[in-house]
Amino acid sequence: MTDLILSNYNYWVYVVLIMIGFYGMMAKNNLMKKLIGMNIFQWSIILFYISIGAKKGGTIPVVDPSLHPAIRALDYVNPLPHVLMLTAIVVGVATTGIALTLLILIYRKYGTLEEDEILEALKK
Amino acid sequence: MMLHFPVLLVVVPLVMSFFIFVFGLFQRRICFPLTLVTLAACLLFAGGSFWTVLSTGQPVHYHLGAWAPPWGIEYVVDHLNGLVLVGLAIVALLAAIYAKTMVEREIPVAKHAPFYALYMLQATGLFGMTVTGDMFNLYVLLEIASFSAYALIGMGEGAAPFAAFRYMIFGTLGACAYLLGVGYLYIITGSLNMADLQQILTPLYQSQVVSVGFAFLLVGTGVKMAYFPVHTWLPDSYTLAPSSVSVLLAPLFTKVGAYVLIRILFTVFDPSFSTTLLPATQVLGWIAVAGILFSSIMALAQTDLKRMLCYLIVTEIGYIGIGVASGNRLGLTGSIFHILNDMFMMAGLFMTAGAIQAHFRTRKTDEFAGLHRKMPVTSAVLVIAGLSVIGVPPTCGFFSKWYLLLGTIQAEQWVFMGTLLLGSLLNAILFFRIFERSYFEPRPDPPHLGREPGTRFERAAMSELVPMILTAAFIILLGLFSGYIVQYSIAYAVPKGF
Amino acid sequence: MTDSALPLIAVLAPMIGAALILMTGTKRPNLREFWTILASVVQFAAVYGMIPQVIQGQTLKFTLVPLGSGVALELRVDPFGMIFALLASFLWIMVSVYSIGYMRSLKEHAQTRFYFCFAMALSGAAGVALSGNLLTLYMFYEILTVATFPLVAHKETPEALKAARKYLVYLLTGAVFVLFSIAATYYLTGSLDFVAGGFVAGHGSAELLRIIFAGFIIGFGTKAAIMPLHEWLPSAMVAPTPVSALLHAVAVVKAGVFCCLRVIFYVYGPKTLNDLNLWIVLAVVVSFTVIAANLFALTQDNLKRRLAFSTINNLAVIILGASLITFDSVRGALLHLPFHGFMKITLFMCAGSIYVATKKELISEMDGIGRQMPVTMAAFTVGAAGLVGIPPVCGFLSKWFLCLGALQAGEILFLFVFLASALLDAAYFFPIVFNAFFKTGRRNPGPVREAPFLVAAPLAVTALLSVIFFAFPDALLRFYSLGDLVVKSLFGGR
Amino acid sequence: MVKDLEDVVIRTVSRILVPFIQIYGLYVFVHGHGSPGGGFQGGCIMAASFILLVVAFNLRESKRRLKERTNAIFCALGVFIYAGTGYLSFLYSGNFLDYGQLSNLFPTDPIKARYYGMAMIELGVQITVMAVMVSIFLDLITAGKHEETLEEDGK
Repeated sequence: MTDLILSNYNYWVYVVLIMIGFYGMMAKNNLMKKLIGMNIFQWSIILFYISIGAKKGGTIPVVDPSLHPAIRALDYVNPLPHVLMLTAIVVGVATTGIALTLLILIYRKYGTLEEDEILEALKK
Repeated sequence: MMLHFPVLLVVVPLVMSFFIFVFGLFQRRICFPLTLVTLAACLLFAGGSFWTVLSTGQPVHYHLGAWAPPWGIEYVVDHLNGLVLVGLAIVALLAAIYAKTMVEREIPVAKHAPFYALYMLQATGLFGMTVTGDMFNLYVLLEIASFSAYALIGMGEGAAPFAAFRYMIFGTLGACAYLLGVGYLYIITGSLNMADLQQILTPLYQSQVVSVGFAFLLVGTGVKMAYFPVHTWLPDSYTLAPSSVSVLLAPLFTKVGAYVLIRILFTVFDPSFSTTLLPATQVLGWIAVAGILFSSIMALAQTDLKRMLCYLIVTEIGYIGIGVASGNRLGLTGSIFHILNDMFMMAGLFMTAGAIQAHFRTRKTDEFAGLHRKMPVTSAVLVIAGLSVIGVPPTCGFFSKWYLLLGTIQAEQWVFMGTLLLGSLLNAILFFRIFERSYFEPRPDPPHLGREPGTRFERAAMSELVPMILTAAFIILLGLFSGYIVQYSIAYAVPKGF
Repeated sequence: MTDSALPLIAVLAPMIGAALILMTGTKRPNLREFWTILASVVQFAAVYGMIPQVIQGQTLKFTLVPLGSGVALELRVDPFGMIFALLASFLWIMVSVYSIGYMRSLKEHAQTRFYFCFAMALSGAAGVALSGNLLTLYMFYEILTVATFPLVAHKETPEALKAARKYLVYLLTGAVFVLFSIAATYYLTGSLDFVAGGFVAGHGSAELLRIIFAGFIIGFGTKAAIMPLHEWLPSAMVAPTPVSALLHAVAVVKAGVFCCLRVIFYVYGPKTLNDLNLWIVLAVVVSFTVIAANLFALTQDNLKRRLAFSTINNLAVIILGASLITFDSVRGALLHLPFHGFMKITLFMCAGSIYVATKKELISEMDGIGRQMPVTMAAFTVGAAGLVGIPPVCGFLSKWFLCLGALQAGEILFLFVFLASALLDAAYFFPIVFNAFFKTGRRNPGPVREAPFLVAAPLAVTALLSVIFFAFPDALLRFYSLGDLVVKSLFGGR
Repeated sequence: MVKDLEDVVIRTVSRILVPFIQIYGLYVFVHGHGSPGGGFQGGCIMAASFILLVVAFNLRESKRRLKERTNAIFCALGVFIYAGTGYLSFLYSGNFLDYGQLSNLFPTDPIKARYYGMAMIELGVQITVMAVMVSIFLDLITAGKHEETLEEDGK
């Protein structure tokens, strides 16, 4: 069991983080905290991707003949997940930007970011 | 040039969205024509690609940057998504024409340019999701479509920003689930290309990683397409969105989601995996049964026309799910055809809802008395689209239901079949209640029209009527020519496993 | 098989007429009514023009659009379809003339909608008659259902709306059953084209075929008002009289019966029906309707409601005749289909004419009316006598064949059903006639004149035709020859 | 909303820092090929220089240096460079973004052409990212009301 956790600790970190994020998104009453939860959720996935691309002792994936005469995949980290996550980060930033804009609009309209108070105001 | 149509479909609206934004700063009036021209071009691109597919019988592959598929991003147009693309392009164009006066009415002048820019971005996302053959690219375009949707919905009335925020929380959850699913598949296969994935995955079907990834993918697309238990974001956000927005989003976004679901179930994974090895389609079917019943009844309970239509979207998605669940050729034909039909049906319905709200100044179905006198064309379109949703021939809604029905019978899924039939009955009650109010309770001047003193009834503009009439015409034409569509396109779109 | 555009014209003429009616609108009522008449005449001419070829044994067809995999939206004219098409299109002319008189004298509202929906309904009826397969049939059947809904709701009173809702709930639910059966049939056989003698034999298990048959009969039977499913028909009497005439005699319930017969003869076929023992079940169910409907009719005081129950009775008689599947009973059913149309439309137009002239709807108020409205009541007498089965009205002829058929089948029980039904018919029709002519009203409401010419003329014509068809059943519309052709195609020449 | 910080040290230091930050942004962009970096990161760093201006001075000062319209044009310009480079390969019947085809246009071999093509793309990305970042920041601090806030400042 300990081996299982230690050998794949990157996955466990991502699972814990994603659960924290999920909890924030679902259980928090404050919309800003929900947004923070959402960000944690997104970033945990990004961490997950990055960790699957990493290799112990690997270097940047630019072929360097001085490292080893023949090209060995082991010497280089897998660049693809990192590249993908670059895009995912952009997406995350855009989503956060829009979320903040919406929050400003909501705050202006209701004077609060507490979900129950907004719902109360909507009922009237 | 025809060679480049698949990529132009995505890049042209993307570039144009920024140009519209910039030009809009200097000359506000240029935004609308630019939008129209771009969407017309997109229709040309979509039609051209689809025509190539139809005439050669082979899918069109497009490799971005000339990188060969497993490494580079690939855009594919085949019989399945070619059809969806053409439908998307037509509805998006009609919705844009319709939006002209609606935007002037609903959106503050200073926001016109950003509105059209977002509109283009939305189109980019939808076209991209449909045309791409790469799992991760699909995620990016899905998010482009999603966050332009959040922003567009946030422009709406009343609690729209709040609804948009809730939509965003749900939508992000869905997108992240999708991303995780892609990650799991990537871990085990090292590939992101759909066709390549299918090849690599086949020997790996016993792996738990594949199953988990598959489940994440389904949850993710389920949220985006408003599949029953995770549909909760839809009614609020689409109801409160501006009419000009809901007329684009409501018909298209969920349908593209449904298309993605079919892609994942039957292209990325082999049909044998989705239907038998892991009986995902069965599960989807039973959920769809619950969803159809639930949302039909919820729709019956609504007095707000637009909210009612929103629940109807969930019902229609349920029908598509049932076709998928039949797990045979006929059912899937019905599902694919229903994706196309539902675009037009929902476009017609949301157009009428918007026009009624704008001119009749109410969305409450109780107050529709005398509607047909004031707005004859709109109510006629409402009737045609409504009959199509109910499934009265010769409208297109009947023919997709016909295939769905045959599919359930072939699969001997009697509960699914009963749900299909019961669902259309519930829809019939829903719509005939509205028809009755609008046609048979005449009052010369409905009281709510006089509510605001000095307001005069303003007739619907030509730019609203023409798209409505065209949509209604499409609803009937799609029905009459369903044979050709099924024979020349959908027959090839159904995967080989059936 | 000969390709011909005539069936298409028969279906499209009313649709184009409806469009023209809608465009003309309320501003020019004369032009609007001209379109109605023109459309009905064109439709009738198109149908009539097909008679010679059909009598010669040709089958005319017109493919609207192919739907792939063996199904197409297709019109195909066979003798059986011709009977219904002739009936519907001919009576439409009568009803058009009549409704112009009726609607104008009562200054009804929303006349444009009325004529529009009427024309659409007739298009649906012609489509049902001429369709070549089940899917096309279903399409026109639905068009007919939907187009009739506004007609039933025409008065826009809460009562009328309620009746319309009831109508719709019943018929759409029925349609759902039909849709299931059609889909199942297609799945089993891979074909939907009508074949004289049926095409389902040998496909699927007996159980499944029985279930599918039940679906068909429940679905189409709702429209044909077979008894537990008849509730909508008497309620729908709130509609204006021309609509009732359309419902009862011309299009709607007749379409239901027509579809039932189509299924019995052209989907299942006599032999399959016999093998599966379905005929006896059907016969017993409709026999119940035959008797019960007449008993209900006895208790009604509203003239139109009484006529409605009489319709339910007669429709069941037609289906009973068909379900006995003998040479003569089928011939009787095929003759009763149009003959009942002529007689019942006479009766309904009489009821409407009384309403136009006196605003009376209850039978108990109609004492002595025969002397004030001689033409109307004479026609009424002819129609009533015909439905009872008294010569020299054509109703005798069809009932004669039906009774013969029951004997031929060796089922004395059903012979008694026919006879008892005739007796009960007499029991509720003759008091009306008797009171109208020989009893003086308690309160004389003053001078009542005969209804306007446009109202009285059509009913006189149909009454006259009812008598002519007794002497010359093959006259004018060739019902007898057509029926003969159908029977021969089903049972082989005798 | 944004108060002026009349602090000489901060103003002077940030005035000195801005060009360095921008040059660093360009450095990150140029070295994107072989080390961590590229257009996106470079763009973010470039944007940071403008954001620093806003923080250290005020909105009006930064507006004077980068007008909103200019910013919007930059935004579209970046996308145009990106897509335009992609379209260039159409001229030689290559696929979208197939920079290898650029060797027909410029006197280089396909591998070098690819290198320059990527640089072009990254340049487009950088410009757009910078413009968008600045505009997101401005929108957020002013809650979407640039003009109104400026008027307040002017009073």
